[in-house]
Amino acid sequence: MADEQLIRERDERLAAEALVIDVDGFEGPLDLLLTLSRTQKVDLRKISMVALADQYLRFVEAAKRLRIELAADYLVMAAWLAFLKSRLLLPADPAEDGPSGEELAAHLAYQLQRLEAMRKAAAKLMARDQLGRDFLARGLTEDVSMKRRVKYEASLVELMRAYAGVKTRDDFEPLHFKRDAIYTMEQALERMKGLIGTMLNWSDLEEYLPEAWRLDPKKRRSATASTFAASLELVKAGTLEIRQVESFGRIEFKRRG
Amino acid sequence: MSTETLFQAPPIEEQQRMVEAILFASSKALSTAALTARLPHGCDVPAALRALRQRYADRGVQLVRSGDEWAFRTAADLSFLMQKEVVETRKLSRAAIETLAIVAYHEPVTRAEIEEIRGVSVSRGTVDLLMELDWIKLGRRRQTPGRPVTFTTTAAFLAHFGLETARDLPDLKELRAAGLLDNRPSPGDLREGEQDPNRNQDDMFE
Amino acid sequence: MSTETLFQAPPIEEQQRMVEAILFASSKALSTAALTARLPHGCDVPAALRALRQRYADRGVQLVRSGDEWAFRTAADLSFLMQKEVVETRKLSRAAIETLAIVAYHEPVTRAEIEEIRGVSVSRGTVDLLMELDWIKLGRRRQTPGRPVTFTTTAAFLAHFGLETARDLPDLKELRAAGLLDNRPSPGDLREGEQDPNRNQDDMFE
Repeated sequence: MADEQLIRERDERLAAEALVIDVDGFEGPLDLLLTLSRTQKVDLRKISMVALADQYLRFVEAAKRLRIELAADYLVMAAWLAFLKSRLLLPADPAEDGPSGEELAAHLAYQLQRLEAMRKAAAKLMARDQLGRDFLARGLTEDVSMKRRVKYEASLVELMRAYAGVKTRDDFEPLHFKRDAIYTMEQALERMKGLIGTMLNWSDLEEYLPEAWRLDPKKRRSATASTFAASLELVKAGTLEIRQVESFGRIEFKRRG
Repeated sequence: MSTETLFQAPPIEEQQRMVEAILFASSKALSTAALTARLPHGCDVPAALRALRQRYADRGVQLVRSGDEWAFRTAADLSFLMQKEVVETRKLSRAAIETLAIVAYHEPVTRAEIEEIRGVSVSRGTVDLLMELDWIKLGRRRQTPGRPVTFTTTAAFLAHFGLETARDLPDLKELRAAGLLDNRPSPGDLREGEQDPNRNQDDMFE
Repeated sequence: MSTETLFQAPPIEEQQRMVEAILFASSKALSTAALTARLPHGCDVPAALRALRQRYADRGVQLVRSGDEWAFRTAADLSFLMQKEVVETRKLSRAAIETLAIVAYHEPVTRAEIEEIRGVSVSRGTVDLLMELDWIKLGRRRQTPGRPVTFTTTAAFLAHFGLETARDLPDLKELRAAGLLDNRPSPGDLREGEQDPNRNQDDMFE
């Protein structure tokens, strides 16, 4: 008796390992459960959920032993089945909320039946005569070209791809100001205020650009704009005079009074 | 008969010849509307189609219908002669085949429902591929929280598998009678833990 | 009858069906020899061709012979029906499809908004083309300074793309889930993309 028990367990373990080695062949825990349930050789409606849960847990055990990494959803299913099994075996606790073990088991059985039904339906669908294989469309189409008309074509997939493309450009190139190349007006104003005492004669705006901002054209442009804006600010405040002798000429300023 | 038109429609026999010519020249199935648009005013396209279908019923070429579209196709019993014309098509993955079947039997169906049935997330590219094959298309959004998009099959799907209407899917009646096409929600919310984090929660139990 | 063969040739009527199907599916005219090679042993191809030619004599398609090759062709008197079929299909330029997509997703949308989303100016030709195709139309003016015109999609747009409403279009999250948003450009690629010669080409086309 004990031997028989041992032999049966060994066989099941071997079967589980055979499955484990092929774990990549499964499309998720439900698929695996469906495969395991076939070994019970009964109608899916009569399947023993406790036995199925045991089979599944042994599978996960065997995978662990063989150090095969299972995706998280297989482990979640294992935990859920362990929970289901305990609900099915233990007497119902009237204080506990939620569906009964039987309800949960019935739903799982339904899911398995439904998956199997879809598998069979898919197989029957693919076994049908198919266009281009079993029956054929006209090979020699006659599109007499007399009147040429250009027709623009675009498919929905292309449309959605285009939108996705545009939006991805947005997502992955956020509006980035290259902060390091921007000399703010506040900075310029600060600097000008410090230097205002020295502006006794007309002098070129360019002379007041900070040293580090003169070479790189981008930095220079930003510094020039901010310095000019800051100087206007100071003109408005009445502390500076500004002039430009000719169009595009040099901008000069000096301290007022 | 009752409506008087400015132009006399061609005789019935002539209308049939015209429909025959147009459908013969096209490799794609054409809708009744498209045919009507190309025929002279006043033609009774459905009647012509019925007559033609009858006429070709046991010929080597047959007039087949898929959805509202019509096309001539070689008779399926002669497929053994056609090897030369057959174009080798890409083999679909199991995931794609199952997803297609689920859309066909459950349409309109959301992505979350497909995942619920298969017990695994729909891999990237599967839906994309089926849409590119023009076998599935977007349906109306589901009027549930999150308004998820739905998928349905196309006329090209029906045409490819030689189905007249979606009602002709294999075993449809049996599956429906067995309740296997119901949208049965899972009891309680215990299995929510299994959800793919990307999945829209609202889609789950519609 | 006279020749005894190991296998019985199919009945005459069946031979006609076979020739009919093969000629229908073939992409070119076929010689008697080629047909004979594809039929079961013992078939009388010339007889089948004669019978078929007779059968189709006053139909919309006819079995015609040129040299020793045979093919189905539209009856000459119906060739006028074929003229509408003549279309040269051209792909929409990238600029056009992007603009169309933006209108579909953001309608009603102004030209300035389209440009802001695309990050490129929208040429007049693009908008004109889309309006000519009857895929976009002018909407109400926006009640903002300048009262800019807006663009919306048309019923023809929905019909062409098989949508019931533009609101059925999947959003970004759904596009990503469908695998349509896979190719995330890295920041490096983006700069390249900006100088993508195709892109400029597309914009030039307008």
